Amino acid sequence: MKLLPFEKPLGELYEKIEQLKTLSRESDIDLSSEIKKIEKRAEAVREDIYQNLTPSQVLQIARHPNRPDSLSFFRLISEDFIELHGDRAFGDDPAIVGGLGRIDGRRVMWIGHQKGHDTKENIRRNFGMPNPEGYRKALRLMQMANKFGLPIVTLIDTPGAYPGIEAEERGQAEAIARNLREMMGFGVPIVTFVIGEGGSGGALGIGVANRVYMLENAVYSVISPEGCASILFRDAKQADIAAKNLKITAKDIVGLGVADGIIPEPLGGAHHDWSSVSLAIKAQILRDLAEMSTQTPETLRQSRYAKFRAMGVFTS
Amino acid sequence: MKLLPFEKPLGELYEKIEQLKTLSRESDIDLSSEIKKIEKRAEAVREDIYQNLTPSQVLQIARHPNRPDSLSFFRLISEDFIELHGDRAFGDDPAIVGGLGRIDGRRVMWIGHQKGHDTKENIRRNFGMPNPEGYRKALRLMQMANKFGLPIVTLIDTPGAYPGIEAEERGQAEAIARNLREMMGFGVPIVTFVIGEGGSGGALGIGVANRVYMLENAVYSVISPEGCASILFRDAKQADIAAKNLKITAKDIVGLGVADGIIPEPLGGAHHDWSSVSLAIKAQILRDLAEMSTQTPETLRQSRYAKFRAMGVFTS
Amino acid sequence: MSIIDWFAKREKNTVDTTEKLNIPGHLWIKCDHCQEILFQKDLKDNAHVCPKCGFHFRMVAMDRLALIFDPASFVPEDENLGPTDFLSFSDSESYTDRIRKAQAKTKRQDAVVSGMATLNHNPISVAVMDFSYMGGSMGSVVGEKITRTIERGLAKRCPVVVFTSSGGARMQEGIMSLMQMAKTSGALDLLGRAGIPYVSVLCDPTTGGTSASFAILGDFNFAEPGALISFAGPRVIEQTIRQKLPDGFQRAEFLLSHGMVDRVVDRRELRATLSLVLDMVWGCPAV
Amino acid sequence: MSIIDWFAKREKNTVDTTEKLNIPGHLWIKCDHCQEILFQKDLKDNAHVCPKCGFHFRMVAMDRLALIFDPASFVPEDENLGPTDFLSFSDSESYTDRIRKAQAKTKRQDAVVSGMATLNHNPISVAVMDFSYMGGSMGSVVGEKITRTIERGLAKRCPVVVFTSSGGARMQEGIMSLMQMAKTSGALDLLGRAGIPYVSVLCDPTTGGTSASFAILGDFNFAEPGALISFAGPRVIEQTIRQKLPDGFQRAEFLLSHGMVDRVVDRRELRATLSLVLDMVWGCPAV
Ligand SMILES: [Zn+2]
Ligand SMILES: [Zn+2]
Repeated sequence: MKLLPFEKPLGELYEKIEQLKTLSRESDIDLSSEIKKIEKRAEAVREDIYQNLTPSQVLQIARHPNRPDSLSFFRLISEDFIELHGDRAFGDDPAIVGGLGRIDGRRVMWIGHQKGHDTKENIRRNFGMPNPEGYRKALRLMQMANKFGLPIVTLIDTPGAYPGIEAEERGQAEAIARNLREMMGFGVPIVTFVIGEGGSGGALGIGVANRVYMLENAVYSVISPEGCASILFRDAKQADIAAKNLKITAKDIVGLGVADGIIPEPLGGAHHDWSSVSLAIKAQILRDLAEMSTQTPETLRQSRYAKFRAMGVFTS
Repeated sequence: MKLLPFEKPLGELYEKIEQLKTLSRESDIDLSSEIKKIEKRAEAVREDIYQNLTPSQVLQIARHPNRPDSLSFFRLISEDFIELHGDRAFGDDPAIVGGLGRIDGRRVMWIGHQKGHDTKENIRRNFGMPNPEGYRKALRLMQMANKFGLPIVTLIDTPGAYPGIEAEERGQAEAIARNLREMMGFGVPIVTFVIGEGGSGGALGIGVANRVYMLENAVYSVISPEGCASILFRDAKQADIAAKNLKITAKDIVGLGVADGIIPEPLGGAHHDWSSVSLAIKAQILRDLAEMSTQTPETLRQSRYAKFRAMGVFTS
Repeated sequence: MSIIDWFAKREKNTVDTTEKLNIPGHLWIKCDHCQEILFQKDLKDNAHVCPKCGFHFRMVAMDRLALIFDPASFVPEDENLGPTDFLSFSDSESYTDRIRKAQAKTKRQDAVVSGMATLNHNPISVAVMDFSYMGGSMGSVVGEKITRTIERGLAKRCPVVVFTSSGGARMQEGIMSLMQMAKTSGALDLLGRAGIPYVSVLCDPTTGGTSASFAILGDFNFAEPGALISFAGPRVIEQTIRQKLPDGFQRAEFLLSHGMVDRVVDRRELRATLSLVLDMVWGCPAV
Repeated sequence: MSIIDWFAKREKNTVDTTEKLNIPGHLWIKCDHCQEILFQKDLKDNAHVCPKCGFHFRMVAMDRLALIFDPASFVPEDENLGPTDFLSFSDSESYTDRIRKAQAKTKRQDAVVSGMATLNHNPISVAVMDFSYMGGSMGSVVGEKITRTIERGLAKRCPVVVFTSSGGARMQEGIMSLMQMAKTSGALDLLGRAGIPYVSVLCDPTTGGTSASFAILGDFNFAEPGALISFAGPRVIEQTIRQKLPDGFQRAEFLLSHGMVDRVVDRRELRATLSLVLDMVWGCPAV
């Protein structure tokens, strides 16, 4: 498992423990009290690190290559997941995935950004940065869900929509904007989880939901801290400060009323235990779907609009 | 004006008349009785040719380079025509055009295939053979008409949808099929005129209407006679026979119940007098729109379905 | 238009190979794809999929129904609808003669079998096209039977499943064959408004007027591996652009990567896939 | 994200040139495009379009309203809505200071003017973005005023017309600026359901979060000649793909040929074009 830069002190302690254990085994000397001491210290360091994460450290966790991806969540959370492909007009974007699944018997349409866990898969998935046909595939599948009365669950995990020549030619702006408008109009429940990186309009393009949740170490931001720093601070190295000022962490996003709650992760991040996080997400989905299952399409539409309508801070 | 092969005898007579006239003027000899005689003969030949056209001769007229095109008809028939562009996803196909216009005060959405009158324009318009984005532009504009309650008038004039690699990649079949389905569902009146060549699915893709008319020398066919001949007869030169067997002329199409009526053309074809043909089309549109203006969206939908539902000849 | 290609193809081997399946006593067959010599019974037991390379052989309608739906659940409808040569069309042969021969060969009125079947005891309105009848071309009878299949789904409020295999419109019925595209697609507008699911299974080949109407309009489009699916056929395109087409062009996998089909489904998985998605969107549990 | 570009641009000349228009006593101005020196009054009388080359200068909101709508018909609404630094955001400068400066410069609370106007005596709910206020960036106030503009159209059942000019989301309001995309686009869902027309006039530049929400969702999208319209800005794309972009990329004419806008409309024709299409779809005769 890749250690993040700020985890280095912890890594060193773990390494030491391993060394002592090996030594103890090979030389048959009892080092257990020594080991226990370091383990205790490691535990303290661990708590100290993870309970006082800076926003830019959270961002690193959100981007961790071993963090669970959308397709894995679909399969961990739902039975009988079947992926569906294509926008029926141009292509099948590997950076957005979707399909049908059953969560404790409740049928849902899954939609999510898809990153890879290694370079090869990341190249295939364009690092989770969709092209317009990705948003259009998502729209097609959501329209299908709406037609058949199935709730929609979306997982957000993207650095942003892909900024490329062809993406512009094929209407990246149009594809995202259309999704924002159409998602507002669906008569079925929509629940969104930001599972990793929630980057800009490319994230929101599948995020207009009745309920929005942040995973504990996920981030949601109007612009990447690096991008913000290079524009406003004229210095990309100020990304740490930008990450702080932009208020991108789960707590901030919930505090601002943009998300409804936080899905806890194991200490150190979701990549340490995919299944416990899956269970937590699943429980939240089931609670929300149970609650919304009695609501009419019109109520679902209206309450979704009311939710986003209320967002904004201004004086008058 | 380009003379068609079968018009050659007539052309020769006209040339002779011109020669005599020139001679008479230059040499100051009175040849008027001679000229009158040939003129009379020309008139007889003309009637003979045009009142006994073979299907493949009609086809030549339907494809005449000076035949009025969709954009010209839009402007001749309606006031304040304004062209609207783009499918909002990929491109703006010059082979299908559309926009808003007012016909004697009635607002309509125009849609039509667009050919050119010379090589340059024909290349730009791809000889009236649309790509998928053309059908999707047409759909977008028809959806707009449906949203705002405007009748749709479509003009068919295409050898067929373009058979190209990229057209296949972008879903030529899907684009046409979707139009067939969506056009059936619109709650506004739809009137279609086959103004020239009605070639295959590429023609029908904007032709699912409450009323369908053939211009007198227009053709409507499941396959080009040349294509049919090369498949069934294994000999493209048998196109004349195929044209006859396929029953592609206005009279045939009306006889089969696929079109509702014939818009008369001046002797020799619509290219001899664009404005009289425009007036005839305009009158037909106004009659139909007046009739359908009192019908509910549901009635319009149902009667359109009933019309196509009834098409087919079989034993049981 | 694209019908050109299956006519061309018919000259070669694909159809012949499939047709051999129907010749009694013909026990061995060669796989088009891997050249393996197969025992016909093994092939049949494997859903007409080459056990060695996975090549999907064409399948006759009744075999397909037996493979996908509950045993003996299929009840045919509209069997009596038959074609007629209402244009007195004739080329190297009259349409009347062509009909007679196709009927004699297939023991069927026209190129589609339709009716009601059940899938896990849930009713399904189903149609299966038959390529061996005049290249599965769509004339009045095909259009009418497909339309009735859709309308039966509407009337009984049950899902509609269509297996396509067609070279396109039936030229011998002229403009009337073209109009079947509007009729069938229009019926799907009604079905869609009623919120009833429609699954299109695109089998080899699905081209021309069939591909550009009901075949591509599924809520779910599933394609069989390697199936040729196109509007314009390869030969027409090659003639137009005057260059050779890339390998795999217009095959099921190409359609998948270009966003036109939901999945390419191995025939041996098809029953399970259909059961699953119909249960998901319509509630047809596999009890 | 694409806001990067107008920030970069701001360093150069485009904005400066436009801003000079507001400096009293500054009677002459150089055309960015053809380098002609123009008398300011001539430029103003020509709808801020260079009489020599047709270059469209940026225009301040009130001039635009005067140009398009019936004389003195505009009645502002929501003028009192003002931004607040609720994140205590600060970079090289605090957001509070940036707001103060922008307000002092533009004499306006935020980057949009909105209200009711008439066009040929027909009521229109209208909003005009102002690029000179922090690059027309969309924060809470812009989002709220655009949303109220749409809701006013809904309440009064009259067409909605929005003139966009914006570098994208306002970073200083963090996630809240992003959410304005959903809020404004969502309001358009209601307007669309009610069958009320919405016209978006895309002016230079319309990028980022604005382009990917209400700007591109018009029943009619009209763009001013030469306007930069993009999701990702040119600089971001160049950094990503590491190559220079072609001439005219992401300009209005490029958007037209890629199907995103209905027409590129010369500003001097805009009133006539708006009158025509609104009359066509809504019945607002130009009496
Ligand atoms: Zn094989
Ligand atoms: Zn100039």
